[in-house]
Amino acid sequence: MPLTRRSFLAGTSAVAAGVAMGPWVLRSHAQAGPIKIGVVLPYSGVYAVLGESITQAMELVFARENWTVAGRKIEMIKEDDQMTPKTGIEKTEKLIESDKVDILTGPVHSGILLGMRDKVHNTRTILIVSNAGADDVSRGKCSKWIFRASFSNWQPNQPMGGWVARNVAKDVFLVAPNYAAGKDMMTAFKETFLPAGGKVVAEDYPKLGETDYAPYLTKIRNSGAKGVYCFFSGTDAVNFVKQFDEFGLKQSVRLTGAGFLVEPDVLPAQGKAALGIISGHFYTPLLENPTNQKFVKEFRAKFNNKMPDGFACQGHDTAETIVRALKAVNGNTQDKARLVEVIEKTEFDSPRGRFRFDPKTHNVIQPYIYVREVRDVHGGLNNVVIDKIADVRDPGTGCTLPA
Amino acid sequence: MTAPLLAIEHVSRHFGALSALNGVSLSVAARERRAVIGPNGAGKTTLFNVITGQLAPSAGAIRFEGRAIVGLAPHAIARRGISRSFQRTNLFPRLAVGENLRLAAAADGRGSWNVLGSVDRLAAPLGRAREVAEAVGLAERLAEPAGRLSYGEQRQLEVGVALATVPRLLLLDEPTAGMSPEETARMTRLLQALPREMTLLIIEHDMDVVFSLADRISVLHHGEVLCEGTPDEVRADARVYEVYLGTGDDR
Amino acid sequence: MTPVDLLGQALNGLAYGVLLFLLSVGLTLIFGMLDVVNLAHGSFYMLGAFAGLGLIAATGSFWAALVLAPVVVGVVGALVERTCLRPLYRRAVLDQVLLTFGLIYLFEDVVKWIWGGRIRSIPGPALFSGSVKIAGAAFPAYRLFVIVFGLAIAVVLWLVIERTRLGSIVRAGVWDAEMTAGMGIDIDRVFTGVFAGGAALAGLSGVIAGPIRSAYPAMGSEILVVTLIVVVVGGLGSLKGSLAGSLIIGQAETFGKAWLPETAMLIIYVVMALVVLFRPQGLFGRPLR
Amino acid sequence: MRLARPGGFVALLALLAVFPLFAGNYPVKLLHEILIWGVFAMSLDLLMGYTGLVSFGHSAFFGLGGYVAALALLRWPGATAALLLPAVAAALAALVIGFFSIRVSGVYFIMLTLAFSQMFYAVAFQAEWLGSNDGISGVPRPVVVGLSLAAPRVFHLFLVGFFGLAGLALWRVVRSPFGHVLRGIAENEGRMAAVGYPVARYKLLAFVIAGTVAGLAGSLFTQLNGYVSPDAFFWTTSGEALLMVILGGTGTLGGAFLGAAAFTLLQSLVSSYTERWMLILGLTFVLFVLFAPGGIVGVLRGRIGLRA
Repeated sequence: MPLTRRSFLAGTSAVAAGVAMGPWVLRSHAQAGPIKIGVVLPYSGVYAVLGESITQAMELVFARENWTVAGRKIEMIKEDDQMTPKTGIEKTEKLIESDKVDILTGPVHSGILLGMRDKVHNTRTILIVSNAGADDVSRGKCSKWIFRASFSNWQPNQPMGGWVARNVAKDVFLVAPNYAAGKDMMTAFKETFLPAGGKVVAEDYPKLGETDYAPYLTKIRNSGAKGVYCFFSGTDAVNFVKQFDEFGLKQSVRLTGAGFLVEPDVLPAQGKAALGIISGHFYTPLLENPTNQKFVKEFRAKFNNKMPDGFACQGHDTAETIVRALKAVNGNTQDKARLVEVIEKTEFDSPRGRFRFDPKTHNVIQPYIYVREVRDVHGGLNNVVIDKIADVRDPGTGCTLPA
Repeated sequence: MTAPLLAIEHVSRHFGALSALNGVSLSVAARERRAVIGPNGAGKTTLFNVITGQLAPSAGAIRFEGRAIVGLAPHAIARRGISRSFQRTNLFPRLAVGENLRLAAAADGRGSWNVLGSVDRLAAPLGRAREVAEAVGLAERLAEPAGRLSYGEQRQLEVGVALATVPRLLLLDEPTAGMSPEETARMTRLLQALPREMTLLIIEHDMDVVFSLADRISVLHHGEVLCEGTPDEVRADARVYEVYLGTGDDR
Repeated sequence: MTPVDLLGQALNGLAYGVLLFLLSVGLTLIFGMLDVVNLAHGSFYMLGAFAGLGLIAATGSFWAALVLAPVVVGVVGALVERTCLRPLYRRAVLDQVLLTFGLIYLFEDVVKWIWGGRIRSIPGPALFSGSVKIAGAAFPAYRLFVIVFGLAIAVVLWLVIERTRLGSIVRAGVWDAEMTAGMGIDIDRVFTGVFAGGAALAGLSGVIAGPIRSAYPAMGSEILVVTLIVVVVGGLGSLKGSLAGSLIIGQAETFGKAWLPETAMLIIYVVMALVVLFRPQGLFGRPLR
Repeated sequence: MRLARPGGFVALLALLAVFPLFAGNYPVKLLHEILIWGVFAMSLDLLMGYTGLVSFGHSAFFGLGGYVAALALLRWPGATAALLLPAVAAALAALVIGFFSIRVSGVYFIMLTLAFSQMFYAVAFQAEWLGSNDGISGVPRPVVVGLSLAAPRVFHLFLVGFFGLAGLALWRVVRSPFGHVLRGIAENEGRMAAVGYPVARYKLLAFVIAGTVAGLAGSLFTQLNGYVSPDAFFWTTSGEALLMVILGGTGTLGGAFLGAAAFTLLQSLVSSYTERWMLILGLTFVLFVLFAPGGIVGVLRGRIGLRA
């Protein structure tokens, strides 16, 4: 027995060096292996570009640390959720049960997030959400074990209501895909839009994945609205923006929306049609804070001159949270409750501003929601900041942590 | 005089401009053996199809045992007691001979709706299938898939399937078509041995079969009944020779 | 709804319907003649869009792509027919379903491999950029071009099928392929030709749709179902039916979106169910049995 | 049909029952998916392989079972909500859809069933009270005869039992007099009518039985994941089930199960290793159709294309 103990003390001395002796030593032994970070994201289909941005930024952050924290290697296990709940849930199960990941991250799809929520909660797996914005996860379905480093759907939209009413138009047509996120975002927008004297001319909810918006655009044209506020992403965003321009609406109606409408994943495909669109988002690569400048520089150097986008920022903050929390517990991932406490207190300078979690909901407090306009600057189409609203935190209605 | 078993009254059937049947009237008494002859294209098979409900008549009425059957689905007409064989072999090729016959024998539906039971317990249809197999000379081939039988055997099974439902009226559409002389002879014996209770309506080109089997003969020509009578009467009718035998139907 | 609004929506529906026609006419002829349920027909549409994208990049001309992309897709179609479908004609419908279902996956991934999963926008021709005023309301010039072009193709197809020897062979083949073969016609080549032609038309619609709907790998499997519905509504194997079905579905979906956006998805299925219930062979299909 | 021989089948069930003792949670989860999809595929095979009805809308019943279970379990987490209601709902839907679809045949039947399932999809995708695109999550597992299925071991045995019963029931059905009538219909529908079978009614009952079993499978799938989404209704769900049946070998219940296993493993494992999983999957199907038309069972029998 003494012999065994001595030899393994020697073997793990590097790890154990900064650690208090006693029970810690034993635990370090159990943890000599790598720290496994599970990633559930879409790597195929239209949304693969989102998964790619998030993953690249995470890799960038981990690479800065040489893929080692507190003497333990970091290992990312990536799974393609194919943007379908069935697969996403199956992959979550694999990562939790088979790979026994220490921390889980992802997904993009809100449905997958809601689908994996109970599994994560019941198995006490720490999940850091790197995109999906379903409000519920910061409300009635919040969990002690779930943090969100991206946004809740409410966040980029609620501040925009008042801003649009004051600066763009009072008569506004609302359009969003017909599903929970779309409706939630429009509701959040109205929270500040109506009190500021705005009037909703009409609202339409085309199906998610609509390819031809002509019937809706015809309605908008004839509604007399002075502005449109919308939420679209991916293919929907490209087609809506292009067709909006095709119908000649840009001359008479101002197009505004949630930031996803004109993120860099869709902006090149939209081209000139996107010029002048005003959107609210927590990030744009043009931000001038030093953290962001460094991030943009490193990201472009590493990934073939690609501009980081909001998704990359989410990936960055997800990984940064993980690195800082792991350092704080000295690589001990066994004590989950402690790890949760540490993550809750994690605070750092993110490309988007000062990053911290709301202890009430475990959702990120957006340092700013930036009001951005698409302009042709810096050699291409970019979202230029024209205004900002500080400290946007989700109301967290119905969330009682620790749950 | 008792009512006929099958009464066909002024039945017509048109396909577009073509009329395959043109006001055909025909009645068959119970226990009778009636042959329908006529050159190709005379409308014989169409007549069968109209009787058994595969085709709806364009006009006219058909009564079986005094009840109208026009408009009933084929299965409902079969249930009334009319069964038929087909000119083109029409079997269940991947099912065994015994199963071909058993399915037909169980078509009255009793037991066939049983979703969880075993086929082996259906004693009556199984017995009937063996009986018919014996009658059509396929008792040795019960387990063979129907598709693997020789052509002659398939023709025998074709008649067997029609027989297995125990019809009161049996319609046979050229049962000996394409058979060798020996096979034809065997088929003729088989048909002669059928019980008299089973009324027979048979389309046949082989005159030897017709004359050795039929009590009466109807001659169809251009969708109309040209004449009708005993074999001797028909044999003596000059018109028949003209349209049918005389014009040298070349088969 | 004002008259201007009505007109605008009708034009929207017409542009969409014409697109559906180009897609469905190939499918319906393949159905009618080869008896093949070609689930990969949407993939040809997708391939057309991406081939167009590549050709525009290479030639710098939308018009060159409009001519060449269908040729490329037609060749792919011919290859598929020769290598994969030919051995299956005498097999069950099911095998063709499985095969063409497999092809959907295959084509989608190959395209992703070459072009990546990103949504690509296809630049429309400069000639038809912007919008024109119709009865005082702006309507995209490109969509007007689509309407005119699609209807012109319909007329050409009608002439080819009704007035040429090739057309009469195809018409005969739709009714009874076996009989046509008996007439001493090399039915194999006709089959390949029809399949390749159908694929080329789907490719053409992909190029046409590109400037409106963008190009992305899943676009083919998304459009497939509505194309199948058009074919069933119009009647298998019928050119007239394909046109009628396309225009009906195009208008039904457009006005559905305009008036009842939240149930718009249902409308086309309801139209189809009604047609199949009351006229199972479709509007212009040959009667069943 | 080796799998369906009573002795072999019992041995298989026993093996499945003790599987978690030797395997990790993830393989067990995959096994659960295979069991549920296996039942779903077998129910489709009753139509495809035994009745000759190629339905492209079987997902309607799978999804309906899943949604009814989700809605019901959120209120009353018991056996009624988990089994009875989904089964009844699926049976009723199958009765209505079947009544209309069976009037047409061939390609029209494929299209009509497809359209019906897409209608369900459209409703689920757009209805807010069904969670639209996000579906319904947080569905609890039921308590059945005093046992909570939330316990993994209990749920595992419940699933194995369900698979065993469903497999046995379908096996009995295809061997019953009714099943033989179905085979006759698949072989030669016209002759079946000519000897006196009301073919449409037999087809309808087959459609209802298959739909009911598919509904139960859908309910179990919801219970497995605690979640249901409109994807369950989408036509590709029907397409995948068709592939499973054909991959395994049409007209052999054991083949449908093997096909489900092969498909699930292929999709899960390949997609963990390469982003090119769609290509590999597609290629597999194409090669299977061209070179192994009898499916896995056909290959196992060594007599490709010849079914007993």
